[in-house]
Amino acid sequence: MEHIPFNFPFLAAALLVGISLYIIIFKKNLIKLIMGVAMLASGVNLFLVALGYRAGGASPIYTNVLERPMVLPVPQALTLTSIVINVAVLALMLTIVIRIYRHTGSLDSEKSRKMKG
Amino acid sequence: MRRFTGLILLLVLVAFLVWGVQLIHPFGYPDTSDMDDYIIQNAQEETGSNNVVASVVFDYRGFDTLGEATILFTAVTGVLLVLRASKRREEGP
Amino acid sequence: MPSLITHSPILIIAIPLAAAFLTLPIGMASRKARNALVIVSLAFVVFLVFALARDISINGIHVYTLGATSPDLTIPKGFMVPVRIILEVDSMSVLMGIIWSIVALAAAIFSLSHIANETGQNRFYTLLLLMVAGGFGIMFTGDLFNLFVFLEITSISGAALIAFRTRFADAQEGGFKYIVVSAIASLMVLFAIGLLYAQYNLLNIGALAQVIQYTTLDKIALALLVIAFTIKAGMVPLHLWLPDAYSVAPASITGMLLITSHACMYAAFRVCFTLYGGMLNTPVVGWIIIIFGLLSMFVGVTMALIQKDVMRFMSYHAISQLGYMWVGVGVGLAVLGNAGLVDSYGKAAMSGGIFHILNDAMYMPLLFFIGGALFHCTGTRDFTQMGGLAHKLKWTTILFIIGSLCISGIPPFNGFSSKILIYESVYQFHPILTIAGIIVSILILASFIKVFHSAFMGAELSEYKAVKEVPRSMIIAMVILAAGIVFITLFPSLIVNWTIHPASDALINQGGYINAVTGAIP
Amino acid sequence: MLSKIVRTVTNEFMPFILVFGFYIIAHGHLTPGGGFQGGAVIVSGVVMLLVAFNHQEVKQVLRERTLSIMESTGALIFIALAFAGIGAAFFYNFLVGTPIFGRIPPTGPNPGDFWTGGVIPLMNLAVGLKVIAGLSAVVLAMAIFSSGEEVEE
Amino acid sequence: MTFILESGYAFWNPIILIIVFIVTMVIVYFFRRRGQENYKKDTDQAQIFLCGEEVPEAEQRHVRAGNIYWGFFETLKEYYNQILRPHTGIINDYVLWFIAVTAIIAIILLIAGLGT
Repeated sequence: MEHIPFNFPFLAAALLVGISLYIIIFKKNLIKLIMGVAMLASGVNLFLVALGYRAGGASPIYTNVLERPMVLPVPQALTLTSIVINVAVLALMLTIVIRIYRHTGSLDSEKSRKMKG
Repeated sequence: MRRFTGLILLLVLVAFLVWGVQLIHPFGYPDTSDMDDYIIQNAQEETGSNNVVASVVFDYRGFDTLGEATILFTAVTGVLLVLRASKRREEGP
Repeated sequence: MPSLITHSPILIIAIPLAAAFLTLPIGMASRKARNALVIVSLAFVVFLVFALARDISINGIHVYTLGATSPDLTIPKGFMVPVRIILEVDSMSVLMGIIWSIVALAAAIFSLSHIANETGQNRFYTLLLLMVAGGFGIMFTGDLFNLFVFLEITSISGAALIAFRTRFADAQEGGFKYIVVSAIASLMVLFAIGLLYAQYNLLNIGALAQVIQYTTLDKIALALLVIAFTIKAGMVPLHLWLPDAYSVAPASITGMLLITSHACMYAAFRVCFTLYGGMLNTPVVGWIIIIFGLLSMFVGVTMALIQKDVMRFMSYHAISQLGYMWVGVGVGLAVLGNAGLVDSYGKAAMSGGIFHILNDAMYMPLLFFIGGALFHCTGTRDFTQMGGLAHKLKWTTILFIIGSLCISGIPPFNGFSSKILIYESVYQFHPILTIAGIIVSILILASFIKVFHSAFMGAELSEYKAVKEVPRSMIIAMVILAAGIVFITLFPSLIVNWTIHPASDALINQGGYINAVTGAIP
Repeated sequence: MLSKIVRTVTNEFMPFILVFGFYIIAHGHLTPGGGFQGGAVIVSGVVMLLVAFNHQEVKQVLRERTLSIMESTGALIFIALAFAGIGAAFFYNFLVGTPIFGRIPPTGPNPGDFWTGGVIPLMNLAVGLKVIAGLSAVVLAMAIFSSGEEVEE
Repeated sequence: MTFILESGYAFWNPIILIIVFIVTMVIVYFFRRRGQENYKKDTDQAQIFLCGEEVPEAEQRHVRAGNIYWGFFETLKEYYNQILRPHTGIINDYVLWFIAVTAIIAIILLIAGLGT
């Protein structure tokens, strides 16, 4: 397989991280902010799983596989762990946002704020 | 002002990340893969599992998976804690 | 008994985990049994940590390989790099472990009556135990990805516990801010781990430290790692979330959250000293850490002076105390490349910083607990509304005096014994750091006089006529920490020689850490 | 509560989802999948139930208390399996070579044998149980809370 | 000897400090005993004199925390105006600070690395 110019998958992961950071910084809606965190997690996961790819490799499972080099298994395991962790984080974030909405009636990060200084 | 500064600094950081990922090995051709090759070669013998990823998840890096399961447990407990009724219902005998 | 010591690193993490999984089923059956389970498991962990500390002081770094045929088989036979997750406990880790186990036990005892009137106690204790396990994981692990996993355990359980008092809107807000900041910081850590993994195909800290090159990618990874741990520790200018989160949590949790801050600080030091170590022969990283420390000292204390909320006031003081440690250890990092300077004052500065961690971990949770006790009695956190509480809360007043004298470094209390180590050694590095430290110390005393006068002195106020002394378990928890303070006060050289100097040696001794993992190649 | 068509289709699909989820959990050591993935598949079925029926009906079958205990049980089984290997080291795969899941497959590509993997299939089952219970509890609690009712302690 | 902490240049002995503290207390006690003999506790002599005005109740006389160090804050007003500006309490700003500091530190590390 030919070498892909500009390391395109890594570039995509880095840009995804950048876009999601933009969302987190500039969007005042708490739900959008959570979506930004989810996208950030996806970007990092994409980066991790792209690291383990080996050109022309098979998935690292020996059941009925042809003799080929296998892609690296550790990044896949790390990504699996990371995905579950992010699911957990998102669940808790959404729950707390539901509570915040119940209390303040607003999803705006500036209007729903009680503490400053 | 805040928007402008924020955008500049964000662009700087993203530029670093983009520049950084260009310096990684070309996609699909890892420079070193000693640890992974060891796992691919010995996973079947050491853990008896055909699925190398499963043997990494549950054996070589099983402690991470315990942590991961714990995180899920933590999050579920946390969700139920935050959504709980704040007043105690009248309890029966 | 020897096998108990051999397995103790994992038992210290796994026993709170198993207890956490058991808490819910047992708590549904009986409340007393649940409390007993929590206290007994934490007390057993305290015992194990002390046993492990004794073993480490005799036999050196303790390594535990998970899932291998034998715990000390760090590297598979006939292979060069570690494959499995390795727990690596040296003097520094075990010092953090001692702190964490004592504070966690005190916090659990404090919670017994502090949250006695709330619902959802089973889940509260479950999360408390999970947080304990997560903190031990951060301190004891020798694997970068494992560090990330445990970082997430502490932050998720911490966020849920901050939002524990669901009837207050600000508690929810604090929890939300905490979890967003933690999630982003942990994802940045994960990105940095990815960058390191891409180059060296390793995740073990010791093995990475052996081969690390300090390339451009490593520099970006270092920036991401250090800043992510900095924001988790809560240094100025990244401290903004910290008062919001700490002030609304139940007081026992605030005390524990402070130690997770210390744990993240420990992780930052571990990355700087052990992972990069010899590569950082320029003082740049050291100066970055020192500047974070200086800013934290100043901004923390000046912001504390204008606060009206007692927990918020304490949180800003916690930030300012973290600054001392960063200055002390940062000086050690700045001179790391120069062996002569390390011997002449670098090691003393680091010892001062690390000793300050121990002192801070004793008096700062005590002060947080007192803030919680005031909230428990008066129902408000605003100390401008309090007054004359010394008439009713005798124990609390005495403990508050001890804590505030400690934090402002009044002799003979232990707060000054670590500050003197920092001042004297840092003075040779740069005199301005010492002057800043002394000014901040004066401001701390001034702010505590203000709170003491406002909340405890004066005539009895009519609205607090019905206030009674806080329940016994809260006093026991506070007395445990005060006893720690008195012990450190009376025997400073004992503590310094047995725990602090080995800890700073362990941080500097990168080769020893690497050898413990890779030295056993047959 | 949605229309009759949706409810009927949900009822008909539910067994298939369950079977598929359990297949993924049980064959985690042979094919892509495992406890987390299979658990998520089954929870998607629970979500479908919640969408098609309302939460009061689902609550009659799945109570939060039961789910919590199930989740704790799963976690306890997992950590107990990890503890069981402590004769060698924590997380040691002590079942390799024993009659229970202990067969060692031939090195290299092979058709796959179910009785392999040591503790891995058992851990997959424990994790699957945990994920099913945990995520169902989260989804159920959110559904109950957003309908304005209170979640039991 | 275990009581003494040596830092290399000075030493720190809590026992000496405690003894000094006790000695000071004893001296203070003697001074106090030598105080005014003609002070009578329960007479008008002990009352507060406020320019002949009505003296408020004890509860009203309590100085609240908001009123302490007024001059300090008045002097440092400009500093506090500046330092309170970043403390907005908005979560987006917190993340912005994080990104900003990370970018700056990355620049510093790379520039510092160029010299060597």
